[in-house]
Amino acid sequence: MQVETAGVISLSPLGEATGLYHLVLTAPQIAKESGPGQFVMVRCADEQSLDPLLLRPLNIFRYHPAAGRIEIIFRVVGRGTDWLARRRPGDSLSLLGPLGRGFSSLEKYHRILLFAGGTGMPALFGLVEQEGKVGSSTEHNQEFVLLYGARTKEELVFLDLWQAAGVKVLTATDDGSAGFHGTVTGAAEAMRISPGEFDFYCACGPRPMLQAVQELMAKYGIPGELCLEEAMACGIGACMGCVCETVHGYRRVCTDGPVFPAGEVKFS
Amino acid sequence: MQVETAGVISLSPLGEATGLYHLVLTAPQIAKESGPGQFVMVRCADEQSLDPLLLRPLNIFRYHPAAGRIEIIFRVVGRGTDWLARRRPGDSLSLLGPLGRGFSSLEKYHRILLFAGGTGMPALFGLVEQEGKVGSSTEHNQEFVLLYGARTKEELVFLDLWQAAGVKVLTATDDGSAGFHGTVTGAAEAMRISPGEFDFYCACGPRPMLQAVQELMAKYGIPGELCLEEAMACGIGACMGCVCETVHGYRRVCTDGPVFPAGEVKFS
Amino acid sequence: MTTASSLETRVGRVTLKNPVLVASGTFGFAREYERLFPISALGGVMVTGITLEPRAGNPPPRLMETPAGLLNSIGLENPGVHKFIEEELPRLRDLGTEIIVNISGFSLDEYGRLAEILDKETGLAALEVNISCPNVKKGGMTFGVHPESAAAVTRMVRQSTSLPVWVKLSPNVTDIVEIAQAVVDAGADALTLINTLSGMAIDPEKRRPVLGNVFGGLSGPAVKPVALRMIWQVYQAVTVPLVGMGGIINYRDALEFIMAGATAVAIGTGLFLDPFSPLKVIEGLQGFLAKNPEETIRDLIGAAHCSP
Amino acid sequence: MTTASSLETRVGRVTLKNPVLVASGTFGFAREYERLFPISALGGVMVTGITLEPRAGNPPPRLMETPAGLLNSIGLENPGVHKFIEEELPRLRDLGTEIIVNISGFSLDEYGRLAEILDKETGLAALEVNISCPNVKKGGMTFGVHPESAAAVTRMVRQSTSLPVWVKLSPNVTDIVEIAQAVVDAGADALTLINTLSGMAIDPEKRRPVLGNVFGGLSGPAVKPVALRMIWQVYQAVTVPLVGMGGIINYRDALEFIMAGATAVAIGTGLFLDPFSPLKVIEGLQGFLAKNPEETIRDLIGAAHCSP
Ligand SMILES: Cc1cc2nc3c(=O)[nH]c(=O)nc-3n(C[C@H](O)[C@H](O)[C@H](O)COP(=O)(O)OP(=O)(O)OC[C@H]3O[C@@H](n4cnc5c(N)ncnc54)[C@H](O)[C@@H]3O)c2cc1C
Ligand SMILES: Cc1cc2nc3c(=O)[nH]c(=O)nc-3n(C[C@H](O)[C@H](O)[C@H](O)COP(=O)(O)OP(=O)(O)OC[C@H]3O[C@@H](n4cnc5c(N)ncnc54)[C@H](O)[C@@H]3O)c2cc1C
Ligand SMILES: Cc1cc2nc3c(=O)[nH]c(=O)nc-3n(C[C@H](O)[C@H](O)[C@H](O)COP(=O)(O)O)c2cc1C
Ligand SMILES: Cc1cc2nc3c(=O)[nH]c(=O)nc-3n(C[C@H](O)[C@H](O)[C@H](O)COP(=O)(O)O)c2cc1C
Ligand code: FES
Ligand code: FES
Repeated sequence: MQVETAGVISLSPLGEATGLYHLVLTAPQIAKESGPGQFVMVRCADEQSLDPLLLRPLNIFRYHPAAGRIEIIFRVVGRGTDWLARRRPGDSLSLLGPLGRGFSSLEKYHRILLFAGGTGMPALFGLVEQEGKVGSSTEHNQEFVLLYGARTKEELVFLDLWQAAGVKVLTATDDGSAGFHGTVTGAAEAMRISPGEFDFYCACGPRPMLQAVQELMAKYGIPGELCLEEAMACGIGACMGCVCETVHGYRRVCTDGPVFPAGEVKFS
Repeated sequence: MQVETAGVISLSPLGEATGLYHLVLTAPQIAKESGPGQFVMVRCADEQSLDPLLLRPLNIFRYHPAAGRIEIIFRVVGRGTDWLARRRPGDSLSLLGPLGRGFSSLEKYHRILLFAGGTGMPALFGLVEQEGKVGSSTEHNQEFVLLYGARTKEELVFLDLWQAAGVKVLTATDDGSAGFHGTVTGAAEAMRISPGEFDFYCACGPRPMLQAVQELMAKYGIPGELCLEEAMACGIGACMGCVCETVHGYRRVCTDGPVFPAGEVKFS
Repeated sequence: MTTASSLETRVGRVTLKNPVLVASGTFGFAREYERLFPISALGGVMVTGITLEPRAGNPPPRLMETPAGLLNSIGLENPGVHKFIEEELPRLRDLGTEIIVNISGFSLDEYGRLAEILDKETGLAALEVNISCPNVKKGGMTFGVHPESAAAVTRMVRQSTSLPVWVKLSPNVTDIVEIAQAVVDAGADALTLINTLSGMAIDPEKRRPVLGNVFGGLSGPAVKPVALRMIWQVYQAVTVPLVGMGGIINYRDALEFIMAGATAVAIGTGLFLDPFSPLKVIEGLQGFLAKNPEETIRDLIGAAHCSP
Repeated sequence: MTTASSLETRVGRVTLKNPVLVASGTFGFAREYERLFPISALGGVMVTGITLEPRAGNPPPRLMETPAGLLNSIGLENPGVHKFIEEELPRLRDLGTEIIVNISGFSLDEYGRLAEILDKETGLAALEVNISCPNVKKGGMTFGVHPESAAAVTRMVRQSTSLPVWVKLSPNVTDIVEIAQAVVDAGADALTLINTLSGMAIDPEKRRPVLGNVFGGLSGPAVKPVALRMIWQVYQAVTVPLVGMGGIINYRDALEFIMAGATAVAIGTGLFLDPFSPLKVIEGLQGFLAKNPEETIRDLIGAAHCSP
């Protein structure tokens, strides 16, 4: 974990009116230390401006330790991400990271189901890419199936990258414009998963999706991990601001998470 | 007076380390209504950012009613002007203006002394350019002498423009790097003005300079006008925030001024 | 369907065409903003604080921008009630919106006389009683910070006029609810809140306070969380309508105040960052209501208090 | 010449190598920031609020960013004083900076017992008494908003420890000077101020308060003008040293507090926008002092009170 001044290499909108952007940064230190499911905090304001005040947490989509780069996918939802979307190549950004307890090693699992909802997708890609880490999916003889949900077809981004990584991709959209017409859990039910077909799952997306995924997978008896979001201030575990309720009491999403074993997080 | 969305045509730094910038904007409505000594209020923050909060008052350096353009010279002193200095051609700015009671008509005067200090200079140029207004200096057979002071040579900008407008320019610098080594009032004293040599003066610059100019000109018995600065909120006379003390009591710099007859403003 | 009447709201006896007012002291006597937009578009105008005698106000500098906020120490510069009636009121009456006159006194008597004098005038919707003024007879503590003196001012104004009496609360108090209750018991028809938070700034180069008056009142987005909390608390304690203000910039801010319990809202500092902000807030509220055709603005008042 | 000792300052009996502390609740037990910079660079660490029993804290969401500010409703989540002594204190003692322990009680008794327990420990510079806690025996009003209860807490702690007692004032009061005087008369060695301003936020889509606890404490640059005003007023009324906080981000903010009367300052929310901000403030102060070789930070304390 460190504060690093990152350089913007590229920033590209994804699709027409999705509000999604793809950001590529030089950040050698952070790239070196990153693992799947970790995130960075990014200052999203002019140096002298105090509004917005806080850093914004964003998942690390890809990290390239050798090239000293990281990639981020973000959606413009407010003033911080709006500011970020107006950066240009050559600009610098202040980053704190990598942060959080990411996904556990998947070494011992073979058939893994991934659930991605919207901007939860980037948190999962490190699991199949794992650049610079011990093993890659093929080496371990692992099979991944990604269930990727979004509001509409245009918001399903980087499908090619997932496919190139050897992942079977199933999509779901709220409006039916691509894949299953409905939620990712709807799509999972439609798959009629047979006992033993999957031995683990990882999920990242909005809370209602995570709750539904957790319930469904519990029914099938498949263990897994969930990656959460919560408003953050320090991002490093000091302020106790980002807690979620778990079976062990309140836990900090920024340091005890953002990834929690399925069954621990109490929804509602 | 109106709110107008202006387009940035160009923004250029003036000199190396002066912190001064020259901004050219399309703002047809404001250009049409402007007069010498008037100013605009500029929002200097991202649309969604609330810091800095208030609009920044900046003098209109030149206005071109036919071309629908205005020009501004500003110095980066804080977060608002810092933001402004990072605009690029094609960006838009939100402007309120033209504002204030500018300089009176100089029609009846013939030999006019102008005192400019630092970023007070732009307020005066309209007096000799007066584009689109009834008369120009030559038509009226007027003579202008500009005493232009700054910290150092580099900060004396657009001297050529003044000279091209037929104005005799004398400079003064704090560090002696150009012209008189000292203040504009020092330079004026060094000129040994003879009785009747000038029949009016106009001054714009920092308060201590205006005070010194007013005192000196009073000694010579020359009438004139001073253009003031004060922190502003509304810029249009509603909030009573920008007052200065005058012989008539408190007066609003934004609407009763920024130009006041010499002798009215109480300094100290 | 969202009609104009979806935005109509009632502050006691006063019907407003929409819930968006402009806050006292920030809009002058509407002379200036009139040049930018039709004042009749507003729910109402709260005119600059009027005193019995003309006042020169505080020495400059009177303004200091702070992070997302504004400190002011205007000191109630105004022409006095008589000149106000002569020179401003006739014009204000014809603006096509509700006119609320903000009054400030430095003794109980002054409040009473102001109310009496204004009672004789037509075209006023209500008096807004600024109780954040220093009580010259009681060593300068402001009336608004103690329930007894706040109630005394309210009673005095109540007795001196048949106009609706809106009392404007100071946020610089330990217990806003206690003050609100005292003032309502004393006869206030509505409460307006919040006035500015007491604050200051120092110039580290000059090593002196920035404001000529040392202290100033903090307004703008910076104070919004405090204002909302007070509206919320007061809404739970009294039944009179509340006019909410403090940092409202856009329609979402206005919604927060309304859902916390405000019947109407006022914009002050927001005007300085965009003179059209009141009109944009009105539009924004209309847009929000348009999403749910059954609903009017009145249905949203205090909506955040009930569980979903 | 500016030497390290130009920055040395004394809060009563406690000598700080520089006037820059980190504020309670924002720095945990220094475990996390330790990974980013050497804690020994700081003037001191005010550790997270400790209670007698472990506390789970308030339900989430606990944070909401506001314009130039932050609302939090952590609710004093902490492991309790015994676990604190066992698991955190040994490490804290060795950090090479002054350790100030922030204590919170829900009854007078609890404050007394906390002070007694901590009195037996070595390596503590002072106790910081958070009097902004609800008094469970008195229907939940916080101790810090009335002079009597604030004084009672101070006396209780004073009697229970020989450590320096710093009392942390709540800004949610009508008259901060009255509280400050009561607390000093009751034996406080220093005052720290301000704690957070009570505030809230509403989510207009959900039509519900954002924070799980409805109300939260506002901190950050938004509150700086209020904090400065209170330091200024208290400095004029009492002679004990003041530790100033509330919205300090850079060295110029720190200078404002020092010139208003603070002997030292603390940074809380500023850490969240730049974890290195305390170090940058220290550097900035050093740079400011370097301009005038005769001057030390001690010469600047209260400097804005005297005319130039
Ligand atoms: C660990 C973590 C990883 C994340 N990774 C990504 C990512 O890879 N890509 C991405 O696009 N987003 C990600 N987010 C969400 C992202 O942090 C928020 O969208 C961002 O902070 C919003 O900032 P803003 O200033 O644009 O919006 P604001 O102006 O702060 O808020 C605008 C709207 O967004 C909502 N919002 C604010 N904060 C959050 C939040 N933390 N989560 C969800 N909604 C929020 C607000 O309620 C409001 O409705 C992540 C969040 C966390 C906690
Ligand atoms: C009528 C008028 C016309 C002006 N015309 C010009 C112009 O043509 N060119 C130009 O460069 N500047 C001009 N100014 C000054 C300009 O408005 C300020 O420099 C600007 O507002 C500073 O904004 P900021 O956010 O960059 O600085 P801030 O962050 O607000 O402040 C930085 C520093 O500047 C000082 N400052 C803030 N406001 C003012 C002010 N109004 N006057 C002087 N110092 C201030 C502060 O005290 C602080 O020390 C004019 C001011 C007025 C009132
Ligand atoms: C420049 C200025 C002048 C003000 N003058 C008055 C006044 O005369 N009387 C009054 O009751 N409130 C006055 N106020 C307070 C505002 O009416 C309002 O209560 C406060 O500013 C909070 O709202 P805002 O954040 O939208 O500005 C003034 C505020 C400002 C900024
Ligand atoms: C997340 C958070 C937690 C806090 N916890 C405590 C606490 O436990 N005890 C306490 O006395 N103050 C607590 N405070 C208040 C701060 O110590 C400080 O007084 C306040 O935030 C103002 O300073 P700032 O604006 O620099 O943050 C907390 C503040 C924040 C933001
Ligand atoms: S954000 Fe501070 S503990 Fe998680
Ligand atoms: S800035 Fe409002 S009256 Fe001049």
